[in-house]
Amino acid sequence: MSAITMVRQFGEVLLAIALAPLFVGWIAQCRAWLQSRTAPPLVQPYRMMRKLFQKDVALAANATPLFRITPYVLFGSMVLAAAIIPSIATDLPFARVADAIALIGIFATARVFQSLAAMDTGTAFGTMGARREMMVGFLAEPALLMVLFNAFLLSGSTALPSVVEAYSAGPLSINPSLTFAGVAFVMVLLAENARIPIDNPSTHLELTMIHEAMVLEYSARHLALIEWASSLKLFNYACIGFALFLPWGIATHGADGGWALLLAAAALIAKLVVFGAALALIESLSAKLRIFRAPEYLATAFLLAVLGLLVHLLLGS
Amino acid sequence: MDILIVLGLPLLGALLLALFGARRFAAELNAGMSFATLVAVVFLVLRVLRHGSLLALQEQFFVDSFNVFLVALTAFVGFTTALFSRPYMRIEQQRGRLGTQRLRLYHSMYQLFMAAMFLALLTNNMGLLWVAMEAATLSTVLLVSLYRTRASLEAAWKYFILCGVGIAQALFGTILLYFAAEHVLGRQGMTALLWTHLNAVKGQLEPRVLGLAFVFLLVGYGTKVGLAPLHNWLPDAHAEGPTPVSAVLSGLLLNVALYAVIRCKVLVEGSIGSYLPGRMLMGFGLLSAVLGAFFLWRQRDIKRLFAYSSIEHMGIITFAFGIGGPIANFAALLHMTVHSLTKSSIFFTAGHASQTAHTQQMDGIRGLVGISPTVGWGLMLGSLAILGMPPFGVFASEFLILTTAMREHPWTTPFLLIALGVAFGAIFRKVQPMVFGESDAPPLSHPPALVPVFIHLAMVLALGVYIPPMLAEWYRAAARLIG
Amino acid sequence: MPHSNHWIVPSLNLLASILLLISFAMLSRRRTQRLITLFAWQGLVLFTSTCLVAYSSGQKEMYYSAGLTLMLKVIALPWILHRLIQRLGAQWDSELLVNIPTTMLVGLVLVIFAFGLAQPISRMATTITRNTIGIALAVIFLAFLMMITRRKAVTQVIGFLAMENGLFFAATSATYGMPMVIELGIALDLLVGFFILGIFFFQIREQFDSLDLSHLEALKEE
Amino acid sequence: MLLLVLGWLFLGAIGLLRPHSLRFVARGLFPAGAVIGLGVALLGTVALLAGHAPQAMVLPLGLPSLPFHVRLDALSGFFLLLMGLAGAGISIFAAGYFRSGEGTAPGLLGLHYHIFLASMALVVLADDAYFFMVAWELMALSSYFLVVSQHRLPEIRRAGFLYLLMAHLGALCLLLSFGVLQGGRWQFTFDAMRGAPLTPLWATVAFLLALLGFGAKAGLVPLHGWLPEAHPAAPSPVSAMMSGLMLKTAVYGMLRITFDLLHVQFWQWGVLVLALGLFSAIYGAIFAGVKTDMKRLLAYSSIENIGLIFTGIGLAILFDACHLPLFAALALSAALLHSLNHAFFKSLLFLATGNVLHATKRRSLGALGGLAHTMPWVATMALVGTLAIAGLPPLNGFVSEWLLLQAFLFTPQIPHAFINMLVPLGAAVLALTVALAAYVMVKFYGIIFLGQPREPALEDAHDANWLERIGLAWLALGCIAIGVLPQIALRAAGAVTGLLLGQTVNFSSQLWWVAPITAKQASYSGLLLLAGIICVVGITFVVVRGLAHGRFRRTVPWDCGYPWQTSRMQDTAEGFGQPIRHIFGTAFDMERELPSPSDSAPHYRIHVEDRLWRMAYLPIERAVQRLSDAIGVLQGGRLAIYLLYSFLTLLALLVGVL
Repeated sequence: MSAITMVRQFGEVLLAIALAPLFVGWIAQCRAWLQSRTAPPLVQPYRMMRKLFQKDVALAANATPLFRITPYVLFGSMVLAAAIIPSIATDLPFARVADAIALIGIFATARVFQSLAAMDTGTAFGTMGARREMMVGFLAEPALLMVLFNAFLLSGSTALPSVVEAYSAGPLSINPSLTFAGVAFVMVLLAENARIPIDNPSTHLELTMIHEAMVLEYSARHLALIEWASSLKLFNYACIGFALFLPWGIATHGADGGWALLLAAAALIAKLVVFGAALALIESLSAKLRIFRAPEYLATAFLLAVLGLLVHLLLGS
Repeated sequence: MDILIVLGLPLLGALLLALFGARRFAAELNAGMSFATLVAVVFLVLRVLRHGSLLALQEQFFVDSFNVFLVALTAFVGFTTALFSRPYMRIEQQRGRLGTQRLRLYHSMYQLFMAAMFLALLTNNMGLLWVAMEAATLSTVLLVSLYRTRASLEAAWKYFILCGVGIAQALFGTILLYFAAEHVLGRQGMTALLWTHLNAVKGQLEPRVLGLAFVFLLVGYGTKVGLAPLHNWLPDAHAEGPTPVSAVLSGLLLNVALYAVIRCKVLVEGSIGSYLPGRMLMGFGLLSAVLGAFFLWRQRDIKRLFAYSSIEHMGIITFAFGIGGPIANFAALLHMTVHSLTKSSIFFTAGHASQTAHTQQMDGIRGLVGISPTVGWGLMLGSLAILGMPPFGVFASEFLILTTAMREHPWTTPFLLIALGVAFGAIFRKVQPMVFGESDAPPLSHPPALVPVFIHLAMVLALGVYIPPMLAEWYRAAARLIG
Repeated sequence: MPHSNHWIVPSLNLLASILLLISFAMLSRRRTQRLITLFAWQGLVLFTSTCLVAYSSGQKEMYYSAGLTLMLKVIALPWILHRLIQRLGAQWDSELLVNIPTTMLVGLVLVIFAFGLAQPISRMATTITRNTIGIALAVIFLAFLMMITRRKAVTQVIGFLAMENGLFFAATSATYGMPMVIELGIALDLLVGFFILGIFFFQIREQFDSLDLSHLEALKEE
Repeated sequence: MLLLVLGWLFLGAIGLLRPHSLRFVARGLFPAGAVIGLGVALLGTVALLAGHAPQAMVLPLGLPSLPFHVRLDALSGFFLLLMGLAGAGISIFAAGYFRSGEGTAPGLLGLHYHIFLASMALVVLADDAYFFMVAWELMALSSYFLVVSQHRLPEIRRAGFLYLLMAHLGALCLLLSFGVLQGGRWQFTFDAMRGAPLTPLWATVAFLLALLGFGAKAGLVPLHGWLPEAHPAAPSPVSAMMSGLMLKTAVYGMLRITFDLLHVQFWQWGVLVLALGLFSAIYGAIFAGVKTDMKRLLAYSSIENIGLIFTGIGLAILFDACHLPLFAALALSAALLHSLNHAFFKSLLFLATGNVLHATKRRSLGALGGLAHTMPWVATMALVGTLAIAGLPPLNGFVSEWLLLQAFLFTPQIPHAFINMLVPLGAAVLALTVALAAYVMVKFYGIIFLGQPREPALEDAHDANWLERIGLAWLALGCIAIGVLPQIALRAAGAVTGLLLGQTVNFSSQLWWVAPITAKQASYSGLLLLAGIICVVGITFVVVRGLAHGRFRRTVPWDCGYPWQTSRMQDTAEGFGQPIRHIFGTAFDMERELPSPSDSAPHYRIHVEDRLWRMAYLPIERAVQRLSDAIGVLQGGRLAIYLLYSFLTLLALLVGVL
């Protein structure tokens, strides 16, 4: 791999790390506008993290090393995922380390670590959050896999770079099965990233929360890392979505000089802006579901994905 | 000559024991005579090995590959059983279940029984065969009723009547056989009933008559084999008689009766040339196997349990003979051998087990490995062997029988599967708690004679992984003979 | 055939039918004493028929077996049975399992069946007494039936002995008798068996103080 | 080649010399057994490298016409490798594990243990039906004796009985299957069976019988009844061997018969196996989710993993029957790899539970908790096992499941309508199962090792001793190694697929890459992934410490404003399983006592049972009971009736010949 690709790689990773909190902030801002509240500034997440980094950690007395390692593992795996997902360019040395299915695996690793850490202190809420998180996980994964199945049927690959290149090679067209899959993917994304209607990122009412219940025991830099990681997760999911469904603009192999990259970055930001706004809209329009409505919700997502599959097999588009 | 010795020794033993049976050394004498018989049989076998099958005393007696190993088996199990009965009967005597006079009766009848079986096996004359079978019945009737309890008397009575009536049918069958034979062989006295002669001319014998004859012979001797639904005497007799007697009944008498049936089958099949006799045997075999298995499921008395298991196994053997053909016959002969070895050893251990627990009710027998490990493991291994667990020999024969059945008569395999499965569940769920678990019963007063048990099991084990070529040759020859 | 035996065959057939008649009579009798008498009569008939066959076929050794029959079945056994019954006081075989008319009907069916079975055999029989074998078979069946329907030990034994008679008749009439050794063996077994029975009677009696078989139904699958 | 196997038997035998000396048997013989295990693994590797040159020999034992045939080819080699490697770890552990005074004497235990090992190896080596069956049943027998080694407990005896019964029934089915396979030529060597002419009908019969037999041994639902009973009952090293190794012999047999002896003929077979596999997988996963006995939970998870393996086999059959050998090879490699992985992580976890059991005498999750503090070693090793079995990168469990999914991606190419639409849904079931497995393992690990000890007695639990640590570490190392460099195992599997399908998948030329078909289509590299995570975590750590600080203070966990919390107030295993009970409620037989608001001492009790017990197993037992009662009437005790039987039989037969 040449130096330029390495530069590209690191550039992309750093871009992701930098943009992720901003993306979350943007969504919050849009939500505030839609709910006609005075919005927090875009950089609010950064401020919060700076504050958190300065505080002292208050560590539960019976916390094991696992508890302290977990934030780093979460952050690390999310950064790794960011390195793998072709968000601005496909020709990344690291992109081949894991295909889309393996990416799910990486996210699962993060989830398991987080749940274990949540159970570590042995408080009731930690465990409750953990089991809800795991439940959402095992409900979401089949749907997600079916989405990827669609992508594979269209592009003959589950490696995101290949998918992107396959699309950008072909003519621009709206594919019926892809639309089904796209809707399913958005639903899964909402569930996986602890957004409404499955979870409410801004609530602290214990009985309804999932993500917050798990991080209840965390404080200071640990908490900061976890929040950063979760914003990265959202960012990554968005980028996966772009790679699968809106790959236009991503600098493909060969055509990835400086301008192309700049163009790609611009395209990415544009997509993020639009997508964030859409996300905020969805969240504001829909109400949070009771936890045991989650199966139905994700079953719907699964159904849509399967429909996409069948449509493809029938129409053979 | 040595045939006469083989027959004479047990008779002599019966006589001696009838005289001195009450003495203290009676048990040893019994074992000694059995051993002498065994030695004589060994010589006989060696001679057969050297010169092949032989006829003796104006062809009245003969030894071929079919009966030679049965003779050897009978002598061997007879000897080991005598060994086992020594301490066993001592304990019974101590517990006051038997007086010295009864012991005398027991010992002499035991020898007489052996003599009768040898006669049945060695004779070439279908008439003498019948006489010997009847004699065996009579001697064992007295053995079964040895305890003179209500139960034992009832068992013996049923045994006597059922087998007596059965044997009467067999006699009628024999008469019909003779009737058919004399038209071919003429009426030169004895020869018309000699099996060898009949076998030579079986093609010309009148099929209709032989068909009838076979029915009577089958019902007659089949009663003694314990084929369902003629089996009803068997569990009672086994459960109520003294354990050594149960051992020889299961291990030897059933074999001898089956031997008689097969001899007849050979003639009849040769005569009527149809598969009818084979089909009859298969039917009886399947029925016995399945019924036996389901009976097993409901047993509470340990000896009754294994009596029914004998019925089941006799059923399997009969079934195999019914299939016919070199492999099935081979398997059946092998199964005869391993079954009698295993079953007798099981009865040995079961006897000691019930003595230890002072009851034959299996709910009362617990934790044998705790009390005397040898008895416990003997029972466990024996049961596993009889249930067809490799590497014991029973598995070898069942392997051949099942594979043959699967190929030749697929419709029978479900029944066999049910029979074997139910039998396994039934026996094992009873044996396991007897062997394992807790118990506080004291060990026996006399050290149990378990050498026979482990000798038998070792032999069964050996037959599972290695069949000596000589034995295999006999089996093959016999299988060819039976056809 | 050494003798011209124009009168033997009919008389043998006569004896055979008498034998059958006696069996039916046994089936119908209730009193044990009568049964024994009938049994003795059966033995006598058997003896005569055997002598006839021996005479007609000119076989010396059949006289021996005839004599054996006389000794055992006409004199010894009935006598011993009588004594036994006196001693054990089991004169009455009170109630049967099946009532007598039914038994008779079943018996009739059995006889027909037996004849049907015997037909082929009789056809190929070269002996002068060809068609008697069917009767022998019938006698055996009837004895069997009797053993099934009676519930006293003694009567069952008598039924057993009657069956033996049938067998013997079959042996003599169908085949001029089995070889001598066999005859002797059979007779010996019969005798021994009978003595064993005698012993049993006493033991059963002292254990159950009755010869009623209904006491001997303890061993079963409960 | 046999010397090694015999070596095991020999060890067992000399164990009898001093049956009651624990030091001699455990500390002496078991390590020796481990060494032999390594030897066997080496043997397997050699066979795998040798490729298509199997070495065979005939022993002077067996039936006269059928001596024992032994043959070592790639397939046997692979499973020998599996047994050797995992077995070595287990043996080392066992050396430190067995205590005196636990049921059977150490000598006998050692004997059964080594016979068990040897018989498993012989099953794999056997080359004729008779020898195979002998080894097969010997395996069942010896493991039965191991299961009931603590035979004083009635429920353990019950488990043992059920186990041996089902094993025997399965064996009978296999026997019949061989009876078909020999094709009427009375040749029972596998060589003869390969060439035996079979009509499609007979072939299918043989296949179905084999599926029954091996399914019963592998614990495929609904033949799984014995498994959750027997595995928990056995001492932990034995549970590890049964789960990790013995179940694999069933996989081996399935492959041997389906692909080698009975060349795949119908795609329907594949669909059947696939359906059974998926059903078992999901079934095992949800039951593991609700079980609260740690060993039982692992047992159900074994059912799940076996389900995954059979799913792979089913796919392979399907592809092979549709003449897509490359994909078949892919699926088969996935199945084989998963067998290997399962051998490692399941053994590891069972051994860990063994340590927990010894340290706490508790098997119910409700009584455990917080053991990470008192037994750090076991906790760490168990964590590796947990992550591996949960199918998380970069550990080994992930690779096989990933490959399986990759294989599923090609199912739309199957040229059968419906099948090519239905089978892809299998991938979703698979994903669900894997995610459920993660759920289950979080519950398992979290409840046992994390949180606060639920009982005061747990405070002084002791960690594993050094032999046990070696055993655990060995297996954990295996999990990591295979996860990071799956190519090693995959090339071994390649030899097998080459033997069975005449087709090997070329997973990239570099050792640290795995690319199912082409790197363009999908690729994965555990090594780089691990390296990446380590780098990023390291960098982050340094940066955070550098820019911010490392200060922290210990406090009590937040009590939600309710200061009187006890460790009993933690979420329980039942609570953790509640979502699964809620979602998959139809699968269970549940009886539940809910406390009413007025209860002075509120009590919550829930009992979850396997619905198949009531639907499949108990009816059979009742039927047998009823039949035997009906038949018992025949033996009414009345002599006249008996006479009637024989009379009627006589008449019937006479009519028959008439």
